[in-house]
Amino acid sequence: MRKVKVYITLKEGVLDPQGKAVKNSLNTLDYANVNEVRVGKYMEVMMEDTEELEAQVEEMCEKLLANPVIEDYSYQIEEVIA
Amino acid sequence: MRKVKVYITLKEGVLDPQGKAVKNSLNTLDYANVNEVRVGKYMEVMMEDTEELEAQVEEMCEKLLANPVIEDYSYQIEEVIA
Amino acid sequence: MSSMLEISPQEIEQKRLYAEMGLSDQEYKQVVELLGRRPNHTEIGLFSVMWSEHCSYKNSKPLLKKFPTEGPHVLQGPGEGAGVIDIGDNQAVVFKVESHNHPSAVEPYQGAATGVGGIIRDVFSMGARPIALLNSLRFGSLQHPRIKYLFEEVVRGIAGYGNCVGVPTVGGEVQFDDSYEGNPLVNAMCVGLINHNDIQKGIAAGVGNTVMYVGAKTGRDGIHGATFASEELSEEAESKRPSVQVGDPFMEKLLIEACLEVIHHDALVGIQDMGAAGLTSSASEMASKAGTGMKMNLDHIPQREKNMTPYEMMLSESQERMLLVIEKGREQEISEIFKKYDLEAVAVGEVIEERRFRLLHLGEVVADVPVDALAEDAPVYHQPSSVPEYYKEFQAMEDYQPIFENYEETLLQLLQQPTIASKEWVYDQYDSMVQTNTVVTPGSDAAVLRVRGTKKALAMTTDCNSRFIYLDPETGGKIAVAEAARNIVCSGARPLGLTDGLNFGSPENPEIFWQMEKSVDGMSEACKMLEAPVISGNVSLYNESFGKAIYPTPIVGMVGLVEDTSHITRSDFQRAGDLIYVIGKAEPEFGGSELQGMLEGRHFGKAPRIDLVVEKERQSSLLAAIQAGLVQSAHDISEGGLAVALAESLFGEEFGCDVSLTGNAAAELFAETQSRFLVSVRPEDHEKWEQLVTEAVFVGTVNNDGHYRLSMDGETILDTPTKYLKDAWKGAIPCLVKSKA
Amino acid sequence: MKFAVVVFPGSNCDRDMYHAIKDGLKEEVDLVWYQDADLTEYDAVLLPGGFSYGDYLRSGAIASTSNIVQQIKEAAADKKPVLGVCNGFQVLLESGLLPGAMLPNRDLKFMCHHEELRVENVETMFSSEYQKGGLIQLPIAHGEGNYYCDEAVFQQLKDNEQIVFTYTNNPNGSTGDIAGIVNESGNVLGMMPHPERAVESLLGNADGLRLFQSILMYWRNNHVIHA
Ligand SMILES: Nc1ncnc2c1ncn2[C@@H]1O[C@H](COP(=O)(O)OP(=O)(O)O)[C@@H](O)[C@H]1O
Ligand SMILES: [Mg+2]
Repeated sequence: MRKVKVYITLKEGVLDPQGKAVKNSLNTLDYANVNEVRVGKYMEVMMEDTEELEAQVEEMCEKLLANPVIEDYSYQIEEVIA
Repeated sequence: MRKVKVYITLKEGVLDPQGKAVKNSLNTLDYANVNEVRVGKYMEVMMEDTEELEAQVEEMCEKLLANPVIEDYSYQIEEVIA
Repeated sequence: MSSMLEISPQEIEQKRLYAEMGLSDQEYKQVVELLGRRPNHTEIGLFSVMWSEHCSYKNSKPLLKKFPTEGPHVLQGPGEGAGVIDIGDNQAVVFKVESHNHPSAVEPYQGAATGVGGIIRDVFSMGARPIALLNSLRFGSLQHPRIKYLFEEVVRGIAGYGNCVGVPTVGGEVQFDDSYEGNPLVNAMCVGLINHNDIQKGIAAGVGNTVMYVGAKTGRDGIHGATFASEELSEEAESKRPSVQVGDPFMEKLLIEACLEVIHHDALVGIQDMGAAGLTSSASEMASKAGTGMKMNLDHIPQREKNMTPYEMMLSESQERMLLVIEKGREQEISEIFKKYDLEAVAVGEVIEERRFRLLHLGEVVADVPVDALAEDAPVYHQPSSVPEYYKEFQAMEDYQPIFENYEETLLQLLQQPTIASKEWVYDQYDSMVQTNTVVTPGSDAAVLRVRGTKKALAMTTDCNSRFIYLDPETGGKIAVAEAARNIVCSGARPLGLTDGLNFGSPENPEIFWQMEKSVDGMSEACKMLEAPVISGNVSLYNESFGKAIYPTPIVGMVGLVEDTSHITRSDFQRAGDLIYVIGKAEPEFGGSELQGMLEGRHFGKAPRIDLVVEKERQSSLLAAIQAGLVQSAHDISEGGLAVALAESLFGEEFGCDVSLTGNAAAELFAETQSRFLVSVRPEDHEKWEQLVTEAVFVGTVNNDGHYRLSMDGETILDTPTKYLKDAWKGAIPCLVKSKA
Repeated sequence: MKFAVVVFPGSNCDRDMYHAIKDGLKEEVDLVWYQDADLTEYDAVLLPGGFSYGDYLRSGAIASTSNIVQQIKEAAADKKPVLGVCNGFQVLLESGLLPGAMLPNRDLKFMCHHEELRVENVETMFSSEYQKGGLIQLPIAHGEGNYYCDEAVFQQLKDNEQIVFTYTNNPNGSTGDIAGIVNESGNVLGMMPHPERAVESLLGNADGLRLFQSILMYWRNNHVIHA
């Protein structure tokens, strides 16, 4: 079994209304030193190991998990000790 | 300047309808080896360094970034070389 | 993981573990007597939830009996998932209100969302298609950051769930008062439409028939939620908090469509949603109602988490689950229907003749109790009541008279009181139009939905002025029902019936119980007079935090029938040149008024009087005039008095008006005297109108010049651009929400 | 003319679309469940609003991976009118039938009310019954209707006159005030506002009906006359 950690972030240049709202809230909460916030997704996918796991994860991200028009993705594959 | 990476996940036992829908969709897409998906948030916070940065980040997570009733959080602080 | 099974019956008794679950010593003894032995851990769990106030109404039953629940058109009164009222043409309307106060105080988004989900299930489990949602919300002052957060998240939660399932949220009310600071109220109402022959019952009839489970898997969510909902909110309750229930509106949408398909299948015997106390209440109630028993094998319950104990499974309040009883041998046919929607229907038990509730787990009987003991034999308490000191004081006071200087300033401030201010910030977040039946969207007195394929329409509203009920529960109770009916009538409808959401503090406090008693008395009397029977309802008690109770808040959700869509009437003025009339004379009554709250920072004195005979007469004659086509707009005069009602009627098209009044200026403008209406009429209809509504007094005209102009005894005291007032009224809530206190 | 309304799990404006065609336009229409659909027998394909798959992950994303999308692509390639409204628009974007993507509304809130739109292009099979530059009212109801595309795509949309509707008072932050766009061949329209909610005066607005009438006119001109 593997745990795949997938990180999805908005592409640079794409406006992030959520990030902006979070940043403003932090600033009003008196965290004046916060300059920018970007909000993305973090997924944990538990999957049985296969030979071409990495290729499969890549494909899953392309096909479904991220939208390439606005998002970038990266991932880490971890071993799970049962 | 620091880049703080914040990972927000649903607490164990809390229903994750989104994760379930993504998992089902991946299974229908013929990724039969996907057993579970949990969807959380990933944030990148750019902030000026302070003496008690870690304490501040901790506080920000508790107060705003995560909802402690249903979510857990973790974070990493990275140096940003301008 | 809790190895609850290990706890022995002896331990439960000796360590009084039942007390932690909310049962008293006396109740525990009663359970032992009913069983003829000591209950095991699972069994005591079953009793603790079924005998909680939330499920058994043990403190409120004697009061609920007072409500009139019958009428020629009532097809189903209180007792099932929701009440049903005939609307002709073989169709009926189904509705009910439900509270989700405690969950919303802890996790406002999910608390409100799952409240909406729960009430929708009550309605479609009757076989009805949910066609509309309403809500009634109470919060503390928006000055506090925590309250702002609760308010924003509750609204977002209601929107998140309702919008996704595709049931329009068409109305509601929000009020703000300090008494709700630690204990917000979130009540949701759902209205459904059904054909008579589709009405379902939650019964487990037919020995040998199969019990099927469908929907979301069971997790450890909200275990003991029903008990939790029957306790005061305290620090301790916070830490006892069960794992929060999260709603899945997508699952609910699939369940709606699948269940509405299944009700047309002749193999279906009974269907009920798993609401408070989940599997325990749905299963035991279905059997108890049918006069049967039920056997369930918990190994077959779809489980989301590992190693769940029978106790946990039976007490879980995981959302979006339904229980069905179907004819034996036809499981496959039912499963097929659910399968289309990616839902799995699982056989989990069987209807048995012996009237017992028997649970098996891993080959062992883990609970075996008489089914009626759970659902029927809960104790009933007649709590003592006593007249509160504050009430005596209030009644003894001189009538309060407000002192203020500037009329314009006072009106402007009133329009910005959060309770009066525009709720657009709220309802803009709700999809109010999906299903394309909404004729009158939020913003008028009541929402109106046409009934597709007929000339008919349904009007609906939620109302409760809790300040009046606090001052004088009996009068306030009458007012709550009358005000709801006024809103219905103003829309061109005749009241059909109502659902009530009784939100109070602890019934064990005699003064609170007195509030409950008196408001139910007042409501019942108004229901009788206005011919609006109570067909369903909900009770939420122990709404207290840190020893302080909320204002008594028995919410009224009312539905009315519009006979012809051409009768549909709005509260906005429609045309320049129309004549403005007021029905009902203002009295200098300011106890509990918005003006009093604004000037004094609290409410005291006497509530305004109400004469139900007068109320009924005025409603009837106004409705007759509307049906005769003589009314352009109708608005009830409520919070803020005539001055506010007039402003609200101008806002839609930013009309102007010229109005002249005589008498006591403060009362004429701002008193909240009951049974009053603001109506506009075409000039050419004025004779017929005046003949029909003899009490109506002409006060002025609608014009196009965009100025709110009003004179008192010939002297102009208000001359203000409508737009200026409207901007203040519209901007108040967004401004409060945005400002970071 | 025969319309198909494709129903995904979680669609919730499917019946509204159905009634708009049947009772408003008075043409033939079927609700087609996404799994057992055969779109070849229809003259036009309508993707309704709602929350397919609960809008989980990204709105329209999961629906866009279902098999029926292949059939929708074929219908589009056959030059049949394909209309996606709200969630239907999101499905069209996610499946690549239209360029761009949706972001959460600028104010991060779901919003539901009438908005004023300008009809930018009346030379399409969806808008011929409107007047160029004409102002119409249509309801919106969405939380993620903030249309995004990059500079290059935006330029292309303008150059090819693919922008059909714009907001006069941009409610959600959409690039170029875009409310609705067509593909390059002009037979696939995606729009956030709901024309199917505006087809009868009882509900206060009939401006949407002309959109459906445009489709019908186009079809009659191309089929009935030659038949
Ligand atoms: N929570 C809410 N949800 C939806 N609509 C609301 C809500 N609160 C208020 N509204 C709408 O705003 C309008 C004014 O509400 P309110 O002042 O309570 O009216 P009234 O006093 O006539 O009952 C009504 O149309 C009502 O349905
Ligand atoms: Mg009203």
